[in-house]
Amino acid sequence: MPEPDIKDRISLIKHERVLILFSLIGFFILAFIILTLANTILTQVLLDLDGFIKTTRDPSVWDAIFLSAYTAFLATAIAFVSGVPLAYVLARENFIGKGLIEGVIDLPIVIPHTVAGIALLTVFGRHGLIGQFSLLRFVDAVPGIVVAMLFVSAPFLINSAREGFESVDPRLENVARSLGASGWRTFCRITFPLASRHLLTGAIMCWARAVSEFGAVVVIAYHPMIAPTLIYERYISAGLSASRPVSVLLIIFCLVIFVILRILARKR
Amino acid sequence: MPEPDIKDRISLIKHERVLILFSLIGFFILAFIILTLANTILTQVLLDLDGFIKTTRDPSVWDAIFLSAYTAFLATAIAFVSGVPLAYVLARENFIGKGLIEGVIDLPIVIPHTVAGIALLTVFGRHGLIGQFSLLRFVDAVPGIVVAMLFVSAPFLINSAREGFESVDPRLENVARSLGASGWRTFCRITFPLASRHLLTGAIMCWARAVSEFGAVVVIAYHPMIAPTLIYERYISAGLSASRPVSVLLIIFCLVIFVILRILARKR
Amino acid sequence: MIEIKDLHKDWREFSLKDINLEVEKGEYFVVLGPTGAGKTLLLELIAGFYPPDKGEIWIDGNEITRLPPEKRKIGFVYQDYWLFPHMTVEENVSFGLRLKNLSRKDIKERTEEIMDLLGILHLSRRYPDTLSGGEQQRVAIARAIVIEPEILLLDEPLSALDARMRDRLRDELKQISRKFGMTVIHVTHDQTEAMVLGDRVGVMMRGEIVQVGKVREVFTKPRDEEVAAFLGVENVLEGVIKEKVGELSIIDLGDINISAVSGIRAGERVNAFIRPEEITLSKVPLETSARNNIKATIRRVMNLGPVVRIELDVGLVAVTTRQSAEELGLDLDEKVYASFKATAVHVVRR
Amino acid sequence: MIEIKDLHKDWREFSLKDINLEVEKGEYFVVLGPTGAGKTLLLELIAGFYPPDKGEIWIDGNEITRLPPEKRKIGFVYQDYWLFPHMTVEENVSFGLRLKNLSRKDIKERTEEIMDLLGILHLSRRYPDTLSGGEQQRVAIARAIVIEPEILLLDEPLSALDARMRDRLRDELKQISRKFGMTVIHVTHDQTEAMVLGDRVGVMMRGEIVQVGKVREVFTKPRDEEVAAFLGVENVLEGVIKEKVGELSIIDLGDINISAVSGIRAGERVNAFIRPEEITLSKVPLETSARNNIKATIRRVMNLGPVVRIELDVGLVAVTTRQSAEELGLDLDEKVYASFKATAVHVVRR
Repeated sequence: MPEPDIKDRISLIKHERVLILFSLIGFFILAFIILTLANTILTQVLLDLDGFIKTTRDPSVWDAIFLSAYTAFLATAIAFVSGVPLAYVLARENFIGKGLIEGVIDLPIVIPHTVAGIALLTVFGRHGLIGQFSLLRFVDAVPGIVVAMLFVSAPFLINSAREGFESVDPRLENVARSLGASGWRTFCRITFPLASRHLLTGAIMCWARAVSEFGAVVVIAYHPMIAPTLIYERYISAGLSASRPVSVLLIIFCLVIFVILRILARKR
Repeated sequence: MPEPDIKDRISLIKHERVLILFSLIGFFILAFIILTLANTILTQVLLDLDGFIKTTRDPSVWDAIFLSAYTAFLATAIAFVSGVPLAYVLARENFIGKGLIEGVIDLPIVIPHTVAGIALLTVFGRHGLIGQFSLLRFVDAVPGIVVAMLFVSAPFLINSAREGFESVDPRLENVARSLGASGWRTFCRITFPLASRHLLTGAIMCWARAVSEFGAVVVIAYHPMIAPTLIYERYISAGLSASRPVSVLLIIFCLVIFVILRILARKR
Repeated sequence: MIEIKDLHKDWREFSLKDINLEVEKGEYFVVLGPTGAGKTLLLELIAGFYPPDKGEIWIDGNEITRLPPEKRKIGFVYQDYWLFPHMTVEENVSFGLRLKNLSRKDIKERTEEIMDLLGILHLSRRYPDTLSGGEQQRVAIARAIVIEPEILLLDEPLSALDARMRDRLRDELKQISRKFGMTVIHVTHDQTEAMVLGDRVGVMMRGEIVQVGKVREVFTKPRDEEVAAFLGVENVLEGVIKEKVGELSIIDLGDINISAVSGIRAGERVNAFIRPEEITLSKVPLETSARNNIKATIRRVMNLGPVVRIELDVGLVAVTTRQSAEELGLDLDEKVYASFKATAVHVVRR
Repeated sequence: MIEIKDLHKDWREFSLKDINLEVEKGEYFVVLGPTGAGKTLLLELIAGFYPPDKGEIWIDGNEITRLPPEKRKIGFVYQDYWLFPHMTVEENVSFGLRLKNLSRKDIKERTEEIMDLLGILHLSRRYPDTLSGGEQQRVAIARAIVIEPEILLLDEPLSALDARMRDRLRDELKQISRKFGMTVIHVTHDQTEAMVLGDRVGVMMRGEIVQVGKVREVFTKPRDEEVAAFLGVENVLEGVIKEKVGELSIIDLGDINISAVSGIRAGERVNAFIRPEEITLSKVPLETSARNNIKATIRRVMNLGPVVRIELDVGLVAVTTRQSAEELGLDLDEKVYASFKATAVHVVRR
């Protein structure tokens, strides 16, 4: 067998040609994402480390970040409490109009964010359908931020939870019922724990979507400032170099939270 | 058997108690979405139909809407060409660092939209890494809008495409290969057609996410105005009543497109 | 006692049609039918997982048609086990007990007792995905019977197992159902299971129960050709083990005695199964290694193409080539000796 | 000819260990082994779906170890068919032809010819999900052989089918492989398939090929107890059909002739299989309905607990109870008559 090594190598490449070509094409979109974020961080660190350090000591920046994280958490919690039962019903039952409901759930994804803000304002604004009767103030207040985040992020949780419930075979529930567990107990002891990974992933995506929202929030509540609004304000009032350090801090913050949540989701 | 009908009805309700309870809880989040959108449309139609009709005759509104649809289409096309091959590689190959790449793909979902805008500006801005060499102008131009939309929407297409490719059993590809089809032909004739439903759904979600984006676009390209920016500008400059008719028009426009696309996706 | 009256359910393109069935308390009832006959759906309706479109289900005189499954006291075992994957074997088995107001000690004791009975006590801390198919099915059975249901529904419980495990678990199922005196409905497509386990058998085809009766009755007198083709006709003989000589058992079938190889004790009531091809016919008694030489009269001769099916008055059916039959003059009312080896008799406890 | 040299592949916790194998051109080679022995992985390596960790595969003197699967001219049929769900039966079958530079007319003709051969021509416009298992597997076989591969790899092609369909398709597989003169490697866990189909058999266990040889050799001389336990020992006799009397065939086995029921023409080379339990031994010739009474000498007596395994010089093995053996004085070198019915002989073309 003459020179098997070279021959092997050539035919191996031939064999997986499509995958190699695809990897090269796919690399563009990956590079685009990585480059954009890495360049921003490196530019800041290399050109203006002092500005970045100063930003980390700015309490108004941290206030905005914590407000973002907190309101996104509230929105996720509300989406979870109402969305998980809805997802379970959609996963288990077939009824007329189910396709319509599924469409409604996906609607917030397609509605432009500022349009969502305007729509929420007509409902929760001072003269809005709910806003005029409500004791809570929504406009330029925390409830307004939460409502905007809930609107745009709930679909992610509902769709992921639904997938999770669909992955639990109904026969497991049947067996639990036959062993004497009521529908509610079966849900708590069998269905919910087995879908918990999907539920956690859904909650993470929901939180991530909420914490990143700007358009809907800025319409209903410019103040108190969440982090995306703060960055926009600094960009408008002082330009790129003033908004970049906060952006870098936020990228790092989101990255850390995201990595932690993903690791948590994997461990379960 | 005394009164079987009543007995039957009572025990039927008992049997599905959990599902009924869950439907009631789930109804809140559904009602929230429907109410918000329906109320906006109805308020407009009932209180200010004339304003709405005038808006439908405003060429600047239609310009913004078409620009939104067009740029979102471009972003989706780019995401498709580069993201589909990437999704295929991720669905078929296992390698070190795959988890990292999956994380990178999801990153744009968690990055706040205005932060994404700032980050894109540092790369594609006049003095940015790419912007300074590029013949294309990104800032306040169509390429900038497309790049911003691409950044936030590509993950949706990639994740959906990947799911689609994972649903095609590799043994179907093996058989096609053994019948004489090259890797590329196998992809074109077997894998792609069988994953096409997922690919179409992914493209729809990608387009929907792109067309709804505001925060990232507004930072890199306030002009030319896409629909969400137009609404924001009218809201800032003239208040709720001036921006609502455009919002209603956009809701209806997005709804129509969305319904058409969903029907298309189902037919296939 | 389970009574099923006019039970009907449409399920996509399939229909379960007007099922009428009575199963006695403590009876082991086997529903035998090909794949797609609707056997699983029937069990799921009895268990209450789905409501029927019409018809009634009664247990011990109470209608339970619309009762939720958790109130029916019916144990259910699926073909694919469906153990709770997030629980250990012990947690799986004790699941039903933990839903009741029992002390920890009671739960532990009863769980361990049942696990011991099924030989899975050593697996108690393992998770389902580390178990073999046979072990998983033992856990599923233990989980179902630990709460002592009045009725046990078994949906092809042995079909996913390999041959050796299937035989072992089949015998154990019979013993367990005896021990607890449970009413069992066991669904299968396997004739041997039906013959070995069933007190009575219901043959199910295309959503209908087409024949119900004692095992022997159904297998020897199939209602029509379709049922006969599905069952294959077999010799099913009821008897008692009269005495044992080493490994050899003498079985008293009433009119005649036969020899068989089995480990069952003398005095036990048994069924003996003999495939018709195993029986050799001759005009004079033979001195061969075949232990059984039975004098009989030919009752019926059926031409089945190249082979001939011969029914004897002692309740045996033999199959032989047409030429042999002609050469030996095997005709109606002729006296013959039927011989078959002791190893050709398959003996199971009744 | 296929030569496999020191083929090795690690696959998660499983290893395929140093496989060495030669399969002759036109040979029907059966790889027989229990589930999880690595049979499918071996076939997939030969087909080139995965690269091996080490070792070589040669076909007709060319090394193909790293050649992509589409260049190997190897047809592959999976247990679960894997028809292309978005294509009709005709499109599935013609898939391989449409990749070549052939005229539409040629493609249509050859596709229809093969579909006709496999009896699926009437299904040509149907989609796979509307077909039964047997029909789907016919389509999968047609799809693989229409491009006339030099080698056909069959991965448990009959295991997903019901018994009747399995028997029919098994016979057809043998005929088709003859007709096209293809080299076949057929993987299965079913002994009958190996006996009926195989020119030679390789026994595979835990990632290794532990014994290779002619079917008869392997089944009568298993290498060790593990192989013997897996195979079950059977009577496998090679012969030629000498004459036919109606449905009855007289088979010339060299030393002896036996009678059997079969539809195979006179002059054909056949294998005859007889289960050891079917053979009755006696000291004097018997007049019974058993057509075969063969005089033989006892070569070996093995005690297997309650039963005794007796090897005869004519190449037959019988099993009888220990008591029968003692009563009849079945000892070494004794002359006996072995009788078995013509219906007890399973005849297949070689």
